[in-house]
Amino acid sequence: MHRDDDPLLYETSRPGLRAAPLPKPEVPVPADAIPAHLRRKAPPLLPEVTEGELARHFVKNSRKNVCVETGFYPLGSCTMKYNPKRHEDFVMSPALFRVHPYQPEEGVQPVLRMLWEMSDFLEELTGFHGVSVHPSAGSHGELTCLMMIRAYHSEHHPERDEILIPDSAHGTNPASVTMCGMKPVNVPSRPDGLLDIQAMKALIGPRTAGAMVTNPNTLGLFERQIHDLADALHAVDAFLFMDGANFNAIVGKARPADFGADCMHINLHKTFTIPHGGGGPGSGPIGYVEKLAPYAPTPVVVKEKGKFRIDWNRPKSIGPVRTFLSSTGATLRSYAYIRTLGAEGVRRIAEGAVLNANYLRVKLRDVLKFPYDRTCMHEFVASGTDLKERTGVKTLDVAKRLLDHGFHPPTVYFPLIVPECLMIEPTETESKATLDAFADALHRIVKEAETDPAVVTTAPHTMPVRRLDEVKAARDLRVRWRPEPAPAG
Amino acid sequence: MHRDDDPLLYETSRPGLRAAPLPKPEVPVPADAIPAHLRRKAPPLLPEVTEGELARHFVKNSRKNVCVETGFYPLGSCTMKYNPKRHEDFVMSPALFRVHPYQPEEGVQPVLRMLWEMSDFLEELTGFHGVSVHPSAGSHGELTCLMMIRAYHSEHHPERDEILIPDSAHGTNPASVTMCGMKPVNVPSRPDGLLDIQAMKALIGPRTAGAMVTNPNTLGLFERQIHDLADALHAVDAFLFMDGANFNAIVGKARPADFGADCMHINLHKTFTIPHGGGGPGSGPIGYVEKLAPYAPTPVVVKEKGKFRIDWNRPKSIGPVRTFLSSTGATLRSYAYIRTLGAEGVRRIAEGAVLNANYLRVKLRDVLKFPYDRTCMHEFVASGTDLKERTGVKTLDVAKRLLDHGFHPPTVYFPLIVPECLMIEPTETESKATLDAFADALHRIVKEAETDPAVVTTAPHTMPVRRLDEVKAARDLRVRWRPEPAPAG
Amino acid sequence: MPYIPHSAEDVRAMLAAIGVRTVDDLFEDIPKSLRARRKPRLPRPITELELQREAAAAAAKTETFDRMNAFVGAGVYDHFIPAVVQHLAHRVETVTSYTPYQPEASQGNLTFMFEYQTAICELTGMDVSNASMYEGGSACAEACLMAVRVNGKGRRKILVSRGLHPEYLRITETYLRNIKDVVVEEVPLKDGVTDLGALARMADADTIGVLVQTPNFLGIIEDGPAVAAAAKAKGAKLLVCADPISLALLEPPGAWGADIVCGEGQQLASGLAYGGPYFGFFAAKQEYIRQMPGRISGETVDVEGRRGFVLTLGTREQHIRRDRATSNICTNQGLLALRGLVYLAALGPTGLREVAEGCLANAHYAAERIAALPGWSLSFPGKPFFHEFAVDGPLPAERVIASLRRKRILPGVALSRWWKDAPNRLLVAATEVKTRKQIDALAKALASAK
Amino acid sequence: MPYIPHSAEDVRAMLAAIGVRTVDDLFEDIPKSLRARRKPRLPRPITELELQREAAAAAAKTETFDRMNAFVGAGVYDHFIPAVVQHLAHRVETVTSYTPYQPEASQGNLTFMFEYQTAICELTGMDVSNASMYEGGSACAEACLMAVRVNGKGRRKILVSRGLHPEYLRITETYLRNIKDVVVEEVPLKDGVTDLGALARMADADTIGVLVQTPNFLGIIEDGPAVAAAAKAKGAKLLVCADPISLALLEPPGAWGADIVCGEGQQLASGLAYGGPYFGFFAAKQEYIRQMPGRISGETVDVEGRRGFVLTLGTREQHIRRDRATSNICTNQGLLALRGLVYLAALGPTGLREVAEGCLANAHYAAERIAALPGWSLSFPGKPFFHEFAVDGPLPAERVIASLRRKRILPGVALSRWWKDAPNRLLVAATEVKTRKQIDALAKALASAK
Ligand SMILES: Cc1ncc(COP(=O)(O)O)c(C=O)c1O
Ligand SMILES: Cc1ncc(COP(=O)(O)O)c(C=O)c1O
Repeated sequence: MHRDDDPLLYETSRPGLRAAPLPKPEVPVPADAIPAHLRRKAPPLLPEVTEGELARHFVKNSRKNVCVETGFYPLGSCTMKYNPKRHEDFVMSPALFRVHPYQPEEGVQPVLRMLWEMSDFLEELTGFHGVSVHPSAGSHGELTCLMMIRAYHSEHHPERDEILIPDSAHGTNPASVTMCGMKPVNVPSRPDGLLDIQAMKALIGPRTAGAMVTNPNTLGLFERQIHDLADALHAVDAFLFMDGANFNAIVGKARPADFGADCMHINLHKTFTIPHGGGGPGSGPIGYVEKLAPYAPTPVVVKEKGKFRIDWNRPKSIGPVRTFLSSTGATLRSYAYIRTLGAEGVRRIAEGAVLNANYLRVKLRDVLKFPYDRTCMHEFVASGTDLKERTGVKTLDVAKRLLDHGFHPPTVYFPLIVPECLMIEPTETESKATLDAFADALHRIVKEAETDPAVVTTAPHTMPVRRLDEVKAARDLRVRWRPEPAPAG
Repeated sequence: MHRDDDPLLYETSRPGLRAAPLPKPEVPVPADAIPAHLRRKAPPLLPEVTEGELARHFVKNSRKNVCVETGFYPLGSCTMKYNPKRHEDFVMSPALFRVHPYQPEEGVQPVLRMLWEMSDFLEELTGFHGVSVHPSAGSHGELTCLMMIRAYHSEHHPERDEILIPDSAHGTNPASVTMCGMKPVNVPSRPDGLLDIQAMKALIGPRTAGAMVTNPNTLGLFERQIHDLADALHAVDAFLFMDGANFNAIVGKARPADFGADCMHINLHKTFTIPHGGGGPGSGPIGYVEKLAPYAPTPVVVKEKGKFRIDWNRPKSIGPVRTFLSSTGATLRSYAYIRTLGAEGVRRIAEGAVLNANYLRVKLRDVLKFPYDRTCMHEFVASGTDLKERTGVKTLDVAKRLLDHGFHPPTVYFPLIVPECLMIEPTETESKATLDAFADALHRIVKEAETDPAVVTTAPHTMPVRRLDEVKAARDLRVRWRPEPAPAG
Repeated sequence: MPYIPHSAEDVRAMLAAIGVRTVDDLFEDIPKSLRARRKPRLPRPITELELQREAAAAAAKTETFDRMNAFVGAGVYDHFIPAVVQHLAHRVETVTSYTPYQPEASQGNLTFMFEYQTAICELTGMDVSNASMYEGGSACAEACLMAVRVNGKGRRKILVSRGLHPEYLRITETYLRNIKDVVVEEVPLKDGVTDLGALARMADADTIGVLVQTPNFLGIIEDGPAVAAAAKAKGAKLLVCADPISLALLEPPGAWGADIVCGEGQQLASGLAYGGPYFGFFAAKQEYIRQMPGRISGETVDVEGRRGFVLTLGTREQHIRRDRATSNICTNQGLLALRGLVYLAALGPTGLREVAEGCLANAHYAAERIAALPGWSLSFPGKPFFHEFAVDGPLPAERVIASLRRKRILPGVALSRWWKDAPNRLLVAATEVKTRKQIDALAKALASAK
Repeated sequence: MPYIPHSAEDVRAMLAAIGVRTVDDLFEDIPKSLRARRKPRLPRPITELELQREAAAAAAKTETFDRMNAFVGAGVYDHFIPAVVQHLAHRVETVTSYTPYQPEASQGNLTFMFEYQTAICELTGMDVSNASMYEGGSACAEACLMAVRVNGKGRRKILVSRGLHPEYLRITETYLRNIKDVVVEEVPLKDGVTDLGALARMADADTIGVLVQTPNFLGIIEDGPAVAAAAKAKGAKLLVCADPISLALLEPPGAWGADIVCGEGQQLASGLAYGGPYFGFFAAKQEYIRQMPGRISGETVDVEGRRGFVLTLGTREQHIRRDRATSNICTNQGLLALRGLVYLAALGPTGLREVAEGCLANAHYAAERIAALPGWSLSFPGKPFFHEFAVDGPLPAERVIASLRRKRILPGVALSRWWKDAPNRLLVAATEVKTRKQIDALAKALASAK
């Protein structure tokens, strides 16, 4: 890899160049349609380059990313599995891509049918009474569920504004609670990594609106007592929200509604393969019990006499949380996945994920420390404290060094309750050979830490840049490019 | 870049895996449709992998290629210019991609019209009486032209079987002559790199069927006396074929028919951008004068009363040299190029190419030796003999070292008449900044050759492999993968 | 299940290494009572060939924009998308990577985010931009939440112009309903634009911010500076929802005092896609950067002094700040924002202006043609508009739409959907992709609609 | 001209560096008399949006296979192409690179070539394969030329079965016409297959090779071993043109003695594409490798002992051997061969068999249905066929085709095009993509064709 600083597009820009010319309008451009004081004075600074320069920029820079299709990407909680190409083509087909959310429903029956079926599939897989494919991502789904809970309570117990959350939770959980105008109540986990049900029950009080529980939790452990918690919450007319980011571990094998959960979000981009796109898009459908159904967001697709229609008429609904029905193109990638997998295939997702995680876990037993050394679900958490004490090499260093060995690092320093944490999620689409090679690499890195720690603490050595200065980035904020001031004279 | 040996697909293969399942037939598979002795006994050994493994294999390995969109690729004679993406989409549109060469012509009028127009455009640009878009590539076009010349002579001078070819010619020229059952007569070039017209004229004899001349020639020089040669050939009823591989230098500025050429091939994949695809496809239309027209290959598209039709009825035609009209999808990429450029745009191809070549030439004057130091056309040739004598570093070493500096090497050791030759063709789609950077890199490599020759002679150091053993490849021939023999016992 | 790369042999070896007999043994932690009692009921699995056939059958039954002469806009517009967008934005290296938590392994994405942020700042006239929001509606809601953080001390009211897209308005209400002590009030329209008199009356010392859209939902270009003056007079923040293409021709909100500018990014090469994925853009003044939601890429250097990019100001975000974060957003719309960047860079300033001029020209031609038809008139004559406008006809708009559908024309959106009092009002959009012939066909069909 | 990345400033600086005043000065070497006297007359340049519109307009006027129920084959077949083919074969790294002359910079392509060669060897049962030819017809011609090199000493005749695709036959004649002292003779068919009696009579000590196609042009599977025996008896080489998909079910020609196996690769994911680009595959026995045309990738090691691949046996090729080269081929069909490799690897042996079985099943079902129609019969009953068959009907085939076109059915190819004596004969192909419903519709329409 060529390691010189490549210029930004803005830096190769030269006036007058352009990649994509437009035709002249066939009708006159009205000269004074826009009042003078609203007319733009100076054009926006956008790159001026040829198509060839454009292509080289995006090709060369894209190659600086590590991605699922260049190698193993065991980022815990993120489910970086392989994303089938057929989904990409499917959602670009004209019936799904060349249609407008406001055109007459009669002309878009197939896409409406698919969105309707998608809710249906997810109801079947989660066991919930209803599923809305409206929210845009996991945390959006969380927020939507909380809004529904809030809406219920506004009617019945307006004082309820607290949500219990275990300390192993993902940051979006407390953040969503705040955004919904409620207060998170933090509950420490037990030493075995599981929910402290006793503590939780003890915290249930008159202001408790509900609880948020991730299951399997972020340590990769199944919360066996989840139904007890649900029962305790239900006893006081509070709700259990289940964070479904880890649904990959149990899909087809267990149904969250059976755990006593009242609502749940599903990160389609994790369990049901939407490529993560360097940060998105995702899609975050939610499932909910009948009691919460009146509050579900609008709009929804309904089927009437064999025809599909968009319905806005839900008087108790919280309303929309985004424009239009769904992030259709994202949601229907997952639709294609479920259609091509079928029941047996879906179940094998979970089986493959759990098999791979446990295999990798035992392969790593003599390299890393396992704070919770037991059968895991689709992922597991290890700690680098011991290594750090022995060699001074931190988990961060191991992560960076993995890049030199050809692997993307696992999630590190999350969940917060495990010091020097590595959270490893292989997913079901990785082969035994890959898992073996990854375990090997970690073994070799531990050796390096013992014999030549500097090579690890200064890693990565094979990436386009080495250790970036994050403090400087935050201090000398430069979050957009600006032209060099023209030299004086 | 991760430099370990990646396995072949065959080596990751495991029985039972597959990326793309097929539906079960809706009708019974007949059990004995195929006589037993013609039925396959053992299935072919093809990779058995998941789609994810397949993707990773092609993604990871593709990244080991240097290509136009990762950097400058000044491969002389090959015209590695930028290939617009819009062409790719255009030829995949259903009217061009989802049509069959044997379906009724009434249903495929648009694609026939485009192929017909394409001949028309090329006639206009070359000045020839006729153009056939039939041949598959440049050398296929050469062969076709020679067949036409031969067919003419079979009628008029059956004894004519010699073709004069200057020693600077591309290898395909003499190879095509042999394939056409004729004999190439090699003619040394003059010291100034141009055709030795006197020598050529002197060689014209009773068996001379014609001559092949590349113009601009492979040294990047325009053959000013080409018309004299044409006249001399015409005087004895022989033909002048022009190799049009370098048409990029003159398109829109000069028309080969005006040079006195009787026929010519055009590498659409060079002048008119069809991406080279790691070796193809190309498309090699030919232009010809009226005298040769009766011999042109069949089939052809004709226009009659506003309708387009495929015509096979050309009694004197040499016949087809490939199946169907044309390599349509390749040919029509170039059609899109001409349509979007127009007359002025086409002319600017040549102007840009010649400007870039001359600029780079002067930038390199003090690094390399120029056997023909004068204004060039779209490319130029330099020699590394001096460097080799001074430092022991050969042109091959310089080429390999360029890879470390982020550039694909020029063509080396061709044309054969220049020792330690580098043949540099920047093309019009490269920026001044890129040319400057390339010149810089060559300067730096020459410095390296003087101060630290080993770093150059052992290059490349940044590619997935270093200097491959070509002798071993040819001696211990392994041209297909074979499974390891199963271990005994 | 074509995605699991284990042979039977592999599975055996792996189970042995783990020390269990069957894969099901690994699910022992799930109490029996919590396990699914049966296989899920899903349609039988189909192969890719069958999926292709379904897509083809769906297309045959769908009124795609390729087949219809469509003038439907109302927030989602059919713009030309150059081939480079798909080819360059959808390399697997960008499509199959995650949020750039490991910057050394993500310099491509971080570079693109930085360039995207620059382009958005330039379009909007703002100082800082984040790397994307979900889409336009929730971006507006988040803009209001940010305004509360920035200017909520002692203030309580968010004023939202009725010119805001009605769905955005409802989304904003949905989001803000839960925020204690904050209320949303709607500023009415007058002659199709924000009623400045009403605004002046409603804006007061209690006003956190004023949210206005331009061109507004009826297509009309608002008098931004006048709105700004009304808001600023009372110390309210100005939040602007803008159409990114129109910004090639319109003075950027930053130039007339906007504090936050956000909007729908669909127009920048997301395509129609029946509602998404699109992206929201979100920009603000420098001074508010620590209150921004979402990811931000920032420039820095590595240990060898080379320029590089990292996610910066992570302390605003949920993964660090948890319940004190500026937003809960995690997964955003990175790939769509990247498409937007490729689009903007392919067009450059000149191309974007040409797109905008094509819109302006076509919409004005269409408006003229329709207004000249008997029984038809512009709903708000004399008001400046960009690529969309409202017309009143002799028939209920729903009926007009149904009538023209049969001629393969989609004339626009019936505004009766949101304004019950205007049953005959049609919102018509004409972007640069329309031909004169298509517009003429629309006018002709409208003339004979019944 | 959107592709030249020079600002006006750049051009000035470059001209100054060269020392000329204008770009035209650089063309001084072209004598005035040889320069174009005027600008070329070409249509006005159009933009990408207009090009997209043209493609859309063209599609609307075209009877694409998406729109028609088509049974047209005759050498080009509509097979299912999985999405991976386009996605994985068309990365810019493979699309925009050249022939791998610099192996260190081309290990991707060289690896793929090596794997492709392996797959072709496996399909055909041969020892060695090249990296591709232009397409099937010229591959056959080159196979004959190679046979001349291998076995031309003292022999003069190439026998070509009339079961060979008629265009391939003409191409072969075109190529061989120029080869001194070599003649092509056609072996007639009997009951739709190569007449073995005639072959036995025609093959003699003067015969260089016998070229036969299986399944032959009429769809019938030839008795390869019998043909082989007839050829070998006289020391002639056996050249086989094969359908690559059929080889999933048919004993590979290598197993029954073929010396060279070649054919059209279109079937392996090139798509229909109105005639190309496709690719020709070309395989042979190890002992003839030095007489092969085309590029070959070979395994070797680098100076550090790592496995790598290079173009090998370059001494066969034009760039080294010039007039003594085995062929003039230079640019080949690399990208199409790569598509073929991705396709074969995506399917694997099981998938390829399923494709072949889908063809076999559909074609036999279609044949049965048609043969059962009054007035219709199989032209060669009892002969084994794969995915294509000839039928005789009550009307001229051309008329049948014209009649069914109106019902959006393309029933096949009229064999009268090549066999004037069989005006009512139709060649019908049914691959795995056909549904039972489509086949039934064909039968129904044929029954009422007039
Ligand atoms: C446990 C958990 N919950 C919630 C989320 C948020 O989901 P999203 O990124 O789709 O908003 C994530 C994402 O990483 C997660 O891992
Ligand atoms: C001068 C010259 N002639 C002929 C050819 C052969 O053209 P093709 O590769 O298209 O067969 C080439 C190709 O490199 C060439 O450079």
